[in-house]
Amino acid sequence: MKRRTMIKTVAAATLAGVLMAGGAYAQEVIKLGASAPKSGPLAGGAEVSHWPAIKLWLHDVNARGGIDVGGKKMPVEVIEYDDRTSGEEAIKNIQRLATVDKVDFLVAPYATGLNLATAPLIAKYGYPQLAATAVTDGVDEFAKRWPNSFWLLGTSASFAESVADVLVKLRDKGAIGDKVAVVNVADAFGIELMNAGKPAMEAAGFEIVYETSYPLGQQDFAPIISAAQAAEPDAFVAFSYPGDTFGLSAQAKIANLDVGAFYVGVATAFPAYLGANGAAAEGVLGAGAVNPDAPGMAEWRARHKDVTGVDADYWASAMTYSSLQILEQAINKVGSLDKAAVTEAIKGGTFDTVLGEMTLDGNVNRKFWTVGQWQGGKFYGVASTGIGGEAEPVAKNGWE
Amino acid sequence: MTWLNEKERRIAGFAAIAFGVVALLPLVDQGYYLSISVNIVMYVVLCTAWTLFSGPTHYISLATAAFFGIGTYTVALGIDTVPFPLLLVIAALASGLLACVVGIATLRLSGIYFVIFTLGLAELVRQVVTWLQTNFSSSLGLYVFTDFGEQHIYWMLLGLAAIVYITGWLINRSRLGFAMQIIGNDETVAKHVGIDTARAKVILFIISGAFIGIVGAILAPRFSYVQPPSAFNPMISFQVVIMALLGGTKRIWGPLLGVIPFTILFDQVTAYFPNHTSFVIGIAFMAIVYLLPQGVLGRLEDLVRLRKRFRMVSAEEGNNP
Amino acid sequence: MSVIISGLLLGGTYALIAVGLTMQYGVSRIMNLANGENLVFACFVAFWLFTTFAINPILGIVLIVPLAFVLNWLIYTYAMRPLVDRAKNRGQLEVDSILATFGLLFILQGIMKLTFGGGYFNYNFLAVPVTIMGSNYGLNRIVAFIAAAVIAGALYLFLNHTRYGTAIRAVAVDPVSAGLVAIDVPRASAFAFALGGALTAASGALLSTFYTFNADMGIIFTMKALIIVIMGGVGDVRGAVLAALLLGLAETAVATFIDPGLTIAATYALFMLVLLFRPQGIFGKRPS
Amino acid sequence: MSAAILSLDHATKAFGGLIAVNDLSFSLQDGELLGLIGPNGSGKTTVLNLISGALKPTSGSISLGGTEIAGQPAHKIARLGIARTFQLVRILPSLTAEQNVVAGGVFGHVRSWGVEAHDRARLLLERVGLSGRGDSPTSSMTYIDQKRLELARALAANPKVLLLDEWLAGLNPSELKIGIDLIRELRNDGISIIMVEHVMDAIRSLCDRCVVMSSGLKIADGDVHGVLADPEVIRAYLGDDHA
Repeated sequence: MKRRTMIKTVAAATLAGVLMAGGAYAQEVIKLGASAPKSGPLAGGAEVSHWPAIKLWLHDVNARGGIDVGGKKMPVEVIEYDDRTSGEEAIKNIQRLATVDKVDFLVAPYATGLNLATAPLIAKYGYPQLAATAVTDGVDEFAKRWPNSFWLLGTSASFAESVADVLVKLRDKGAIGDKVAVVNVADAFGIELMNAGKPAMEAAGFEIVYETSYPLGQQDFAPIISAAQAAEPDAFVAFSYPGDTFGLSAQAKIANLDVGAFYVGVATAFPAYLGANGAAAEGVLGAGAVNPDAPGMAEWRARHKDVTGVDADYWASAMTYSSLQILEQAINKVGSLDKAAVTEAIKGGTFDTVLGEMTLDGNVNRKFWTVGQWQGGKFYGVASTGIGGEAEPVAKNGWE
Repeated sequence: MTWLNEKERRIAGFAAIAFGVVALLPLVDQGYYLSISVNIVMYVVLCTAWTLFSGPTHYISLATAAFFGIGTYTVALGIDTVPFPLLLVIAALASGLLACVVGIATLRLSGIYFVIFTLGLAELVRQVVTWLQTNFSSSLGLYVFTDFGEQHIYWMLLGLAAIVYITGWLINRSRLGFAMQIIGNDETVAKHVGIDTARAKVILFIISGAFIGIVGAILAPRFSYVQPPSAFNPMISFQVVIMALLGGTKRIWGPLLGVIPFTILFDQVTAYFPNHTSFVIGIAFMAIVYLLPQGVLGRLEDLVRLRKRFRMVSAEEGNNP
Repeated sequence: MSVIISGLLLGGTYALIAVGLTMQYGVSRIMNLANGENLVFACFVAFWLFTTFAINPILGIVLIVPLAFVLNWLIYTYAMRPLVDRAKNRGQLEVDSILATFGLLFILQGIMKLTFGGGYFNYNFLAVPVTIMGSNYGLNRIVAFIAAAVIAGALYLFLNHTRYGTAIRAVAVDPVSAGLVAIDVPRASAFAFALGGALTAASGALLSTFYTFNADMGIIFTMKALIIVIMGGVGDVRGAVLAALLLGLAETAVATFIDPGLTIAATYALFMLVLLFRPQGIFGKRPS
Repeated sequence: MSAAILSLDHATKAFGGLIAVNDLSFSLQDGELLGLIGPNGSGKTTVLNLISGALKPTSGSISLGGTEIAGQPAHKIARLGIARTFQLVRILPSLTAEQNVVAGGVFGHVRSWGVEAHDRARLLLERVGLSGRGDSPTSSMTYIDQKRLELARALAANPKVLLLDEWLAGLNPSELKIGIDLIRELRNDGISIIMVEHVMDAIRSLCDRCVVMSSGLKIADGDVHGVLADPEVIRAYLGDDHA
């Protein structure tokens, strides 16, 4: 089977009918290209936040009969490639999608590095690139460099500064004192967050009592947690990636790290985090968030589970889905598949997404969730850059 | 040129024409076919450079990712301040230096230690680079913005490929190449006819490593964003070994026979089975190992030998009245 | 003190990872690059048994080990034997086995991906703190450490105090001479490979109780295992265990006293030192 | 008598507890053909390995024309002018006969390369009786021819000292005669030779002098006929009963 498409039964039947009707029309199907990791180090994350969201959106849009393009409903077909978490492979995939498969639009690749690696090429072909899983401080520079690129998930600086804000809130409530232990994964993400987070915390009057970085792929966190514990912090902050997020949490629980605030980075918002830590997840702070009680969100999450068989995470899943909603609405508004016109429409428009109303000011989403917290089995946003509807952060109360 | 015989001159002519034709590709296609060709030429250079060392010595080096990453990082660090050609030279020197140190330390040991050590070398260098950057600079990722398009990278790689082939050919007719041939036959004899085997191996390892470093440097502008996991990706090391062995390492053009089918195969598998890539590649791989034990080159030489024998037999039969 | 205990616990884990490979590489001469996949596969099976049938992983080992033994026996007989038979010398076999097991690595990875997907997995088992001298350690790690000691001890006794074990050691030292004294070398090799695979699987089941794993992680374990096996001396159980403990202690000490960012560097520095001063491994005999 | 070109002074080699060469001293005069004999396992090949650098002596000194070479790597010793053949003949199988000989000269103490080296190789092949066989593949050669080839390779280095390790072993009587004549010619050309040999006829007819070893020790050193009549030597070879 070439190009495993994700068209669901109903849509497939419709499509078959349309195709059989003959090639009188130049085009009946919108071809969407997707290149992201299905193997390699980042496959784990993409399997949670990226691929299922695309699958759900495709199901939803084709259930409606497709995208309304100038009054005609056109079903969507997705051509998927595995980039094996490698830049070379991703570039080749984009080339193939653009020149061999001649897709109409692209789903942006997964994660910061791969989005940046492919950006010059995507710009060359003029596709709008709605990067839903990249967090970097370069957003404005990149938006200027590649005017077709859009940056939705936010900047590391805001993520890190929000951590300081949440800690201040908790201190004001008397949940924690001034002593903070900060660790970070030695990867672009971890370092950018550390560089922004440390001064922000110091500026807010916190004292960094323990600080270290550890390499990507670290599996043993006992030394880090015990060293942190020895410094007797009131709060523990880790700018971490999925594997280490789980590892640090498990170790903190075993060591019974007694802190009033426990923050870990990427993957805290994954449903698997709750699964792994159970009751101990309660009160854990993490990077990114959504508002699970926002209108439509609960229904969307239920549908996600229904259609894809897995739970959506509480962060990037919804953003990936939203990026496709933006694309759909822009195509709809333009009424054609003209890439330049659609890109322009994305620039100026306001869009209705599962995350609420979204505008891209200078190609950048300025309103995004930065910190979330597990409260009663859901991951609530406790800090954002002005979305509204934040939950109040609560103190971490033990590991039982 | 008197130091080329008739046959060599003919081969050189053909090679020059072939290079010329291949270099025209970007004028025909700037899209997917150019992209996959960049990958092919990149692996051709990597595998040929790898074979320069590993072919005669039979040492399996998994350090490719380390040299490649050093090249990439050299460019990423210097692109804003140093002219690109100079960066290529620095990349070659830096990876050559690493090869020298590693070679001196490990090449006197038997093959298997070398395999394991080089396997870890990329990880080690990656961690040291990460650690240095974490502690002495503000960010880990580096941006490489240049005006190079795919076609420029393609041409640079082609040029490098030509240099690698010429170097390999020069080595083969030099004392060093002859020494390597003897070492490959019998290392004890090699020592007793006066060959400093350790030194010869280290020199070749340095040459091989330097070329791999240059490839990394040339490729850096292709990734706008360079960070340690992508620059020191261990998969590169493995793929190089596999493609080179698949092609055959007895001759300098052997790897070419592995790289082209393998890259196309990998690519087709990714295209046709995006969700089963690992599985299909695994099967393809095992099949290659069992069906082509001497590599494509070995199989090809078998065929040539068979044909020759067939011709001789039929000629003899023809002579019979 | 806590550094020493943590280091030993980590070393115990490493020992688990490495004993299987030391059998496979030391006796059967197969440098099995798919060793890590074998281990992760067992993680998945243990996970599946635990989450679907509520079978606890310690009990799960009883199911996993025979299964892995048979599977590895089949792999050796059908995939590796042809390579052993056609190899003219040890170097040739090394190259071929690297290539073949590299293919195997992908196949196993592909099967895991098809069955479980590429996401992260973990579950809670014995994740309760145990206090030793004022510091807390995970009970699952302590269990794994004890299991490592039991497994290594049993293996050592088997190899050194039974007839068949002696035969296997003979094959490890010199397959040709072993054949001359009426040892069935192919059978002993297959047995060692299968046993190694089964031990690796048992380690996987134990490791799954405290590691977060996904289908792509195998190579990390393979690398560690290879380093330990070489450091310890190929085919030497005592050496592998000692090297594992040494590595565990060194990594923990470096992470605690110097910088967690330099643990891999420490690993390789140690590896290099061993190579330079005792290239035959910690217990290995110098070839004359 | 001319000066010693090679001398061993209290050379000792121990493998763990086993002492293979025990406090051995002797010297080779310039232009001399010295036989090194002794029962199996007495340490003769080890002595050649010590001289050629394949093994490092545990203690003692070895000097070539006044230069200390004990413990030097084999390639350096080769470059100083010591060439050898091996007990079990070692041919470079993927090279032609001529290339095999060239290999001996390229890296030795007289470094020839290119056309000159090939010319020399052809001359040497002719000299050992392989004229016109330069392009033949070595794998199809007979045992004596492989031995001749190995000798030609050693001569290509234009050595000051030639070490022959049972070069005559395994030859049939007619081949043996050719072999003995060949060595005699070399000796007449003034090459200093140490030959380890079991073929006593060859020793008697070729050697000026003999060193006899037993269990790593030197038990006799001197004129061939005198040495072979020495009771201790007979005892070493044949056991106590015959003494």
